[in-house]
Amino acid sequence: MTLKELWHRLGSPRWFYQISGRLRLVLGLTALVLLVTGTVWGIAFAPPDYQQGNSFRIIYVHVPSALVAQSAYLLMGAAGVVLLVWRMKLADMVLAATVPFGMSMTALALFTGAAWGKPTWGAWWVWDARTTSMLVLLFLYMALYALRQAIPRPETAGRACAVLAVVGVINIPIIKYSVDWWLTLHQPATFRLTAAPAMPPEMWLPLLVNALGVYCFFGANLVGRLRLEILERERGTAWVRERLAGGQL
Amino acid sequence: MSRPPLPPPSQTGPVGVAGLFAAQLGREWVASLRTLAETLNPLVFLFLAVTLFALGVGGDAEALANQAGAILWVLVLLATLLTLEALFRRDYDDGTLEQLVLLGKPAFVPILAKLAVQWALSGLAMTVLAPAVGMLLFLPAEVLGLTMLTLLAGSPALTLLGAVAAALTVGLRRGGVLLALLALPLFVPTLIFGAGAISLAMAGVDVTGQLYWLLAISVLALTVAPFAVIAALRISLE
Amino acid sequence: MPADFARSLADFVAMGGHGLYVWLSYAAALGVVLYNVLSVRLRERRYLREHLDRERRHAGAGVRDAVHPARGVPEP
Amino acid sequence: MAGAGQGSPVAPLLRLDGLGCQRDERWLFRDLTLDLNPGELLQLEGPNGSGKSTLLRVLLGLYPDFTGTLSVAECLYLGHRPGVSAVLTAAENLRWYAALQGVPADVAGALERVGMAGYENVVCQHMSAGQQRRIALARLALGGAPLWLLDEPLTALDTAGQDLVRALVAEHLAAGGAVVCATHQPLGIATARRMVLGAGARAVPAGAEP
Repeated sequence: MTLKELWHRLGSPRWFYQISGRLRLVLGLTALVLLVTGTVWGIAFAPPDYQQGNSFRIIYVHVPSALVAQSAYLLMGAAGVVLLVWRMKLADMVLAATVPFGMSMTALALFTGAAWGKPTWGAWWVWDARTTSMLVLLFLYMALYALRQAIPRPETAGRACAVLAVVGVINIPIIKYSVDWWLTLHQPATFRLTAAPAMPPEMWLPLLVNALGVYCFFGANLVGRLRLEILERERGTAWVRERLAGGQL
Repeated sequence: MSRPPLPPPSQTGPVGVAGLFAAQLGREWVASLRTLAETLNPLVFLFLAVTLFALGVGGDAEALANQAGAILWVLVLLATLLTLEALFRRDYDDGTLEQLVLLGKPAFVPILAKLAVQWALSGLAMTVLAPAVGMLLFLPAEVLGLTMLTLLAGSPALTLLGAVAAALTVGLRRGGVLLALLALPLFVPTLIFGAGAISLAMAGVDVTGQLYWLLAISVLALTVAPFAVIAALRISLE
Repeated sequence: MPADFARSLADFVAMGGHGLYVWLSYAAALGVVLYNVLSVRLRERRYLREHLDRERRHAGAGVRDAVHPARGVPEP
Repeated sequence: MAGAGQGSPVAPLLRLDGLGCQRDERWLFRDLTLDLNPGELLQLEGPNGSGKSTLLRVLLGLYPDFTGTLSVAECLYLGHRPGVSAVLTAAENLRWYAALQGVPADVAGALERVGMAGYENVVCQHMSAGQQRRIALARLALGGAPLWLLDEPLTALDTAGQDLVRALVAEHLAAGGAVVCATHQPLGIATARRMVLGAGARAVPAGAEP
């Protein structure tokens, strides 16, 4: 299976549907194992931070969700380019499927960032560079979500979201830099949320496990949503009706 | 009985690209002057909003003065947003937008001309009005010049990036709020460097770096936005 | 070697005073994970039900017109 | 987007090969294969919603979801919406179109041709719908493209206006151009090739060859 042939095969949603069943199962199980071990390890076994005490354990949820939220948007930017340049249907589905996941992860990152800020700085919301970038990212997700629902025709909505995703992705680094420059300038003494790698291994190992776990979860969830998009767009075709004859997907 | 076909028009026709740009520029200018009230509404909004701020703060000079730059820049953002709503609306409704996208050879030339007039009547106009607005906000005189520079350097990016959002939402009935949701996140960097430069200048810090950043963002927008606008218009015209 | 406070359950929950924020964060995380998993499962079940209804309608009405399926309201 | 279909005198101005378009899982038209040569008129007929306008928009490259291939010469499009800016005068509109179409701005001649002489400086807002349609027709009279795509050009026109459309089309065909026209009333040109859309139109009933 050369890359070219894979690229060509990805063009047909039916082929993707057939091979994605096992892929979703594998990703889902790895995600479950990784997330459970990472969480239990982080909560119960990792030593408390000498300065912050136990509130730093929120890092094991905050950092992975923030990472996957940003990666999801970059994926959507790439899917947007593929859709606009090569008109591949699967790219449109990836764009549509990633928005709810990315938005929920961004909201989680924001909430856990605030929950971490309260014991650390005494306030639920602080205009710190990281929390602000995350807030702007949430608006970018909401814009994509609202634009897709505002346009009746699915094919047109897909292309419009692709243009917005590409323009958005170009702006993300500029937004991050300008926010970092402006807000860190204002609070130079702010404790940066992600501790520097100076953390001892038994502290950042669970973080790594959780991060890998949340990316696997992203993969499993994305494949699940893609299969649904394929079913909805191929509703009338024979292969869908024959496959569903058994009464399950 | 085949007749010699019509002479195929040259790729850009006798008027050439410059002629096409000039024709579109002239058309937009005349159209804007014909509907002067509608064109000036956003500028009236700017003064209205400043008045609301002053009323809200209670006219206290000191409080207004040290936030004058931020207030001015945020209101310039919102006023630009108002101009963007009408940017493609009228041409979309009467069918000339379709013709512009179809006949423009190359298509980004008339679009650039249209955005140039749009910027002149919003960004540039607000730069010229900045002294008056600054006066209402007790903006310190020594930073007035710099404020106008930041507006001049930053406002093109607002019109260019906002035009992409306007093009995406022109076909929708109630596209107004969606336009704001799409455009404002893209305005964040320009706002940060614009307002930031003014407040730093008040503290006596040198802000040429910030001005270069404003200009860099505008130039980036100038290279990316026209093509994104055309793609978005073709999608909205489907 | 589990951390010192993990010995007694009460201390574990209290988390040295920061318990509220830590457990709130993990509860939110669990909520987001469940939201994503369930929204897919629910949509799958609803799709299956719609599909079976359509099959029954077609079988019942004897109309072999597979090209005109009802276009359901697209869910987000 | 417009492929260079012209060139040698014989080259067709419009070439369709297996063109098909689906909307809501329903074939509007399928396997349309057709060459439209200079001097020919193709009349699209069929009930509302049968895909006449969609076919025109596919030819213009405005509607990307189609199968098959097509190559289209430089073309002018007259859509449902008149394409006349209400705030501008007739002359300003036509000067703008002349620049877009790459032709010298013979405003007086074009207005004369459509019986709107003297209306140069009238703002189109103050004109009737029929007069605005004539301004749109004047744009066609400016020329600049061998292929015309007209979407129901006879609507909102009195009989004199409709005769004007027929005359313009006949003149354009005689000059070696081609026209694709979606219409309910036939244009009354003997050599017209007709295509009826609706219920997935297939082959093109060949009209009388010129």
